[in-house]
Amino acid sequence: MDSLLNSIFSEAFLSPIWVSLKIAIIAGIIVILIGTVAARFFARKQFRGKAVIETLLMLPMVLPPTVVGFFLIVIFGKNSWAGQAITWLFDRPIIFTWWAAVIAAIVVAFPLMYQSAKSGFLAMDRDIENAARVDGASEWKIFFFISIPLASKALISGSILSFARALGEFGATLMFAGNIPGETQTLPIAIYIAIDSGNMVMAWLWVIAIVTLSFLML
Amino acid sequence: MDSLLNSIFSEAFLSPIWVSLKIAIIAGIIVILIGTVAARFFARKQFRGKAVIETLLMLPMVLPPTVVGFFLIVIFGKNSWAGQAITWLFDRPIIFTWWAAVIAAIVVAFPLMYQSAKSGFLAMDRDIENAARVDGASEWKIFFFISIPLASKALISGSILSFARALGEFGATLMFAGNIPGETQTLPIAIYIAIDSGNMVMAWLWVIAIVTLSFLML
Amino acid sequence: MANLKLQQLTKVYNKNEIAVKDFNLDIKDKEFIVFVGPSGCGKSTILRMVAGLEDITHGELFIDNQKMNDVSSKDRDIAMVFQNYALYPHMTVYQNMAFGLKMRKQTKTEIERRVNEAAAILGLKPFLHRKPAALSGGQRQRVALGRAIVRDANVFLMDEPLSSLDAKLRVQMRSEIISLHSRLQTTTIYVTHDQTEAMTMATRLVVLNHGQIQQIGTPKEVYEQPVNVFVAGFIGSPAMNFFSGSLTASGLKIGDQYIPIPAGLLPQNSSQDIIIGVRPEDMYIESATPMFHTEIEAVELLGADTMINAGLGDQPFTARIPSSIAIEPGQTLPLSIHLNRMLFFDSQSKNRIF
Amino acid sequence: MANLKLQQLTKVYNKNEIAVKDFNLDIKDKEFIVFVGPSGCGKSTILRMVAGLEDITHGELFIDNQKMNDVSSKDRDIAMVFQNYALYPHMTVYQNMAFGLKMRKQTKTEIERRVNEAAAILGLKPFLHRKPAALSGGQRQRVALGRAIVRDANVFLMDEPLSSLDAKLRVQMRSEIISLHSRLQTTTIYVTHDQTEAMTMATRLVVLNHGQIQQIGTPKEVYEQPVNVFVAGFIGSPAMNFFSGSLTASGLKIGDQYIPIPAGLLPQNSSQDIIIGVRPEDMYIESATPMFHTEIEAVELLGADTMINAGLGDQPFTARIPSSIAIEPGQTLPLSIHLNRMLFFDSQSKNRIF
Repeated sequence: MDSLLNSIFSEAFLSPIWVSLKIAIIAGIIVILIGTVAARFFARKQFRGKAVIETLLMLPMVLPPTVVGFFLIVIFGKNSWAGQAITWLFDRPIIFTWWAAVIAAIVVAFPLMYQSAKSGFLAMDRDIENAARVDGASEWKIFFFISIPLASKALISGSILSFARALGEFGATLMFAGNIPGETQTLPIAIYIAIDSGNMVMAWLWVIAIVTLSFLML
Repeated sequence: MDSLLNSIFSEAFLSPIWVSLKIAIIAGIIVILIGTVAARFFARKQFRGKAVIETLLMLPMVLPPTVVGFFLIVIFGKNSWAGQAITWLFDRPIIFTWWAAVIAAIVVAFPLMYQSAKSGFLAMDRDIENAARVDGASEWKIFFFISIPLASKALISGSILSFARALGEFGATLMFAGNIPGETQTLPIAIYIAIDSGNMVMAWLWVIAIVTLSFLML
Repeated sequence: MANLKLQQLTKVYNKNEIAVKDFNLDIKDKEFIVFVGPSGCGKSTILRMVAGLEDITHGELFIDNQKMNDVSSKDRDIAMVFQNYALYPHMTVYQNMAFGLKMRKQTKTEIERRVNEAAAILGLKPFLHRKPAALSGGQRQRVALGRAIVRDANVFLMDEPLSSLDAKLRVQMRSEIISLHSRLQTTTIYVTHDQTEAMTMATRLVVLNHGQIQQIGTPKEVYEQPVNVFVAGFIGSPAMNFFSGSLTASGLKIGDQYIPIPAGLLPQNSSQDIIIGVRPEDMYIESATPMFHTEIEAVELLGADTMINAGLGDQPFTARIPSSIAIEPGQTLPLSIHLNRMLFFDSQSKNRIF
Repeated sequence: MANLKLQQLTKVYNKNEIAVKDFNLDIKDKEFIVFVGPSGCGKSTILRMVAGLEDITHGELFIDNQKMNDVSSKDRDIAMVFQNYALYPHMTVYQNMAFGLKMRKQTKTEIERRVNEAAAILGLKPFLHRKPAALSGGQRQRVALGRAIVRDANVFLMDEPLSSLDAKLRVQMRSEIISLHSRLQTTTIYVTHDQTEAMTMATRLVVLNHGQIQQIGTPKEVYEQPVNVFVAGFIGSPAMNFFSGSLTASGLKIGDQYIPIPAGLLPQNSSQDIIIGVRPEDMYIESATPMFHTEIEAVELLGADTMINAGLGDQPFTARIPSSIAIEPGQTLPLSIHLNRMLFFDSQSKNRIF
């Protein structure tokens, strides 16, 4: 019992929780903001090439996580254009950093937010927005006072789904951000490592932690 | 160039493709059949405890893959009731076998099929089924001749999504079925291993293979 | 061809929402019965209980003297036309009509014969190989009818079949359904919220409100002798005018207006306060000895007729006059009422007393 | 309060679907203009171009002599009532009505005053703090009207505002809108597919078909002097009867039926083949010297009136007679037509020639 308590308050146990929470919250906020704006934009505008851009945005939902991780490594790797720019700016490559985990979480969570928000914006009676237009509201006021409140159900369920997805991200993070305790070792990775090394107690504790976190969201 | 061709036709390259395909196809068929029947049942019937069962069925979509893998190990592990029954029946535990990979794929792919099929059945005008009822069709005939054709779009998109999910499954499979070349080493796992060991050529080839397979589905 | 007996039919949802209460009705073979009432009055629920699409909470349903409560839809030998057509969208018009016959294991030649016959009656021959999506609203309605009539069922049920058509088509389909019934003579229950449909189509109509029967009768009976204020106000367009007034020995007082009425035309043994019902067409302009004068508030030109809105003893009413008489709002008109067409209702029970 | 000028207004979708073509109309201050036509005739598209919700492909729109083509909706000072109300579902009735005033930066006291005034006019005071979902259809309609009138805008646009109400409520809201207009006098464009609404509400009505103006005129003009077969058939319910016949020196031949007509009542200089239009109310039973005898096929009781369907020279028609005359299908009736009310159309161009 003592050893269980010791485990719970140990740095080794708490560290993945903080790492996961920080990553999921920051990625979640970015995904919710960009996803909402992008979804509204794509739900209302028609233009050439729209289908191509949408397919690219949705791809991470269909591709296996290790393929997403592979492409992240290729895009942000040391030899790529983006990778070299980052190395030049920050004096170090992004791969195997905390920011790499955030990027992985954003990429896999974005499609969920986008899809949910877009279906919310599409389902709404467009004439309600038109009524606000005639009532003298600017496009931004319509977005904030009409579109967002009316799509709120879809936006909230999208937010929950994408937060949960960011929190649970494993494959791409493992490949792109690695498994650095205290920096990129998230809960899902910690669980995997614990099972792999036969530490069932820690695995149970982390599973309970992540399931609790997911439920707190609801 | 020669070495590239050698790589492509090597057993080492092709093996994960066959493993992945077999697992995804078998899991996909099971998921499509059970998912369609379950979705129709839950879309039409009301009973106590329905919400609890549905939440359980949908959980693998929200939970991180490593948590799913963890629960699979717990449920089918050597010490569990189910694990012991399987060991008794087949003379060996299921963990780290090809069937474990199929089960992992089924569990993670099922919610996608179920959700899509259910929304298809819910969206349909129930009076069309009632018209068939009045026209003298039995419940099974209504299911096959009316409900399935009318929900076909949702069923097809659910099938594609769940097949893609089964094909791309990584975390739970890695934990529950392991990484046994020729038996449980699927494409996503092979890509991870290749990157981990710095073999970018094989990684590229496998990524191209899995993306091609996904696109062939569409 | 069948008779139906609905006995104490009751439908309760969620243990305490009573949708239909103690509904009793005998329907004779070949009748065209219309259930009419405002939305939520339970008329569709009854129809769906007859069809077997809703369970019967209490009471009994007989078709041709056979109890049907526990017989499933597919074995009741009824045909139904649904509100939104409910066509099979993935089948052609031909397949839509043939489906019920196939399910009942008719031979292929018999199916062909019957579908072609129905298609000929309904003018659907050119569309047999189209899908419903490629048809207009009126054509879809015809397919729904066709799907019902090929079946040669014992009973037709129609659930607001014309409500999604526009006004012109509605009038046209109304007479097509009437002539179809006079040709096939199938016992029919027709549900509608539209009193015009009810009046024009029914051999008998059943007026419903809040899940209970208000009145059963021929259109003429219901129009001329409504049993209560609800039926009087629901049937007829524009609606009957109601005035609250009081009885005197030799006439009526409505507000500050006194109307002398011969004793024989007044209710006896009634309390003093009553509700007087007058249909818009039973008021007329009379210059010689008008009952009252009134200032016209609004005028609605309806082609052949003009509706005028005005007040009698400060209570608003609508009267119908021929469009040949030119009338402007603000004008004062001398008006009279056909006294023998006035109806009197109890102000408490709202039932008609005379 | 404003006048509008629509000049050659044209709307083309996807480069080649012409929804509206060269629409010209001057609307005077305080007019109540109704656009009427079957669905798909382009009437809503024009309204949405005036509202700024659709781009104008060609042509020009002026409000109070200012060109509006490139002015955005929010700066046009119009108020609009939408077909499905389009209320803000997350706001209370009060907030719904106040929204437009807030957007236009009115003071809080001014907003309160105006919303309360509009709520009083429309009987919405008890519901100010409810959400739209807690209101009945008629109340929602009133909120939509209220949201438009608080704005005190220059122009009201109404897009089939009554189409989702049931028949009874439609009649009631119709007169409420008319009295609202006579009180506020705001220039209004009202779009409907319902010819009854068009007839009863318009100061002038514009009949549209296939994106083109068929006729502009007062309800009386359009009813009595329709310019072509489309207008004649679209306006009036039941629809006008059309017979194809041929002219002789002293009368008409319709099928095998000859009808003698005084020369002054016949068109001159016309080709022999013509279409004759007769409204159902312009036929009557005349025992003394009937124009023709006909066997009644169907009878529709409509309360005060009865519609009879029969044939003249093998061409079907509908006539309206008072319900006081009892008629059965199968009976043979002597009928006449009010000759001075007959209309004549060219059989080729379908335009009225007399």
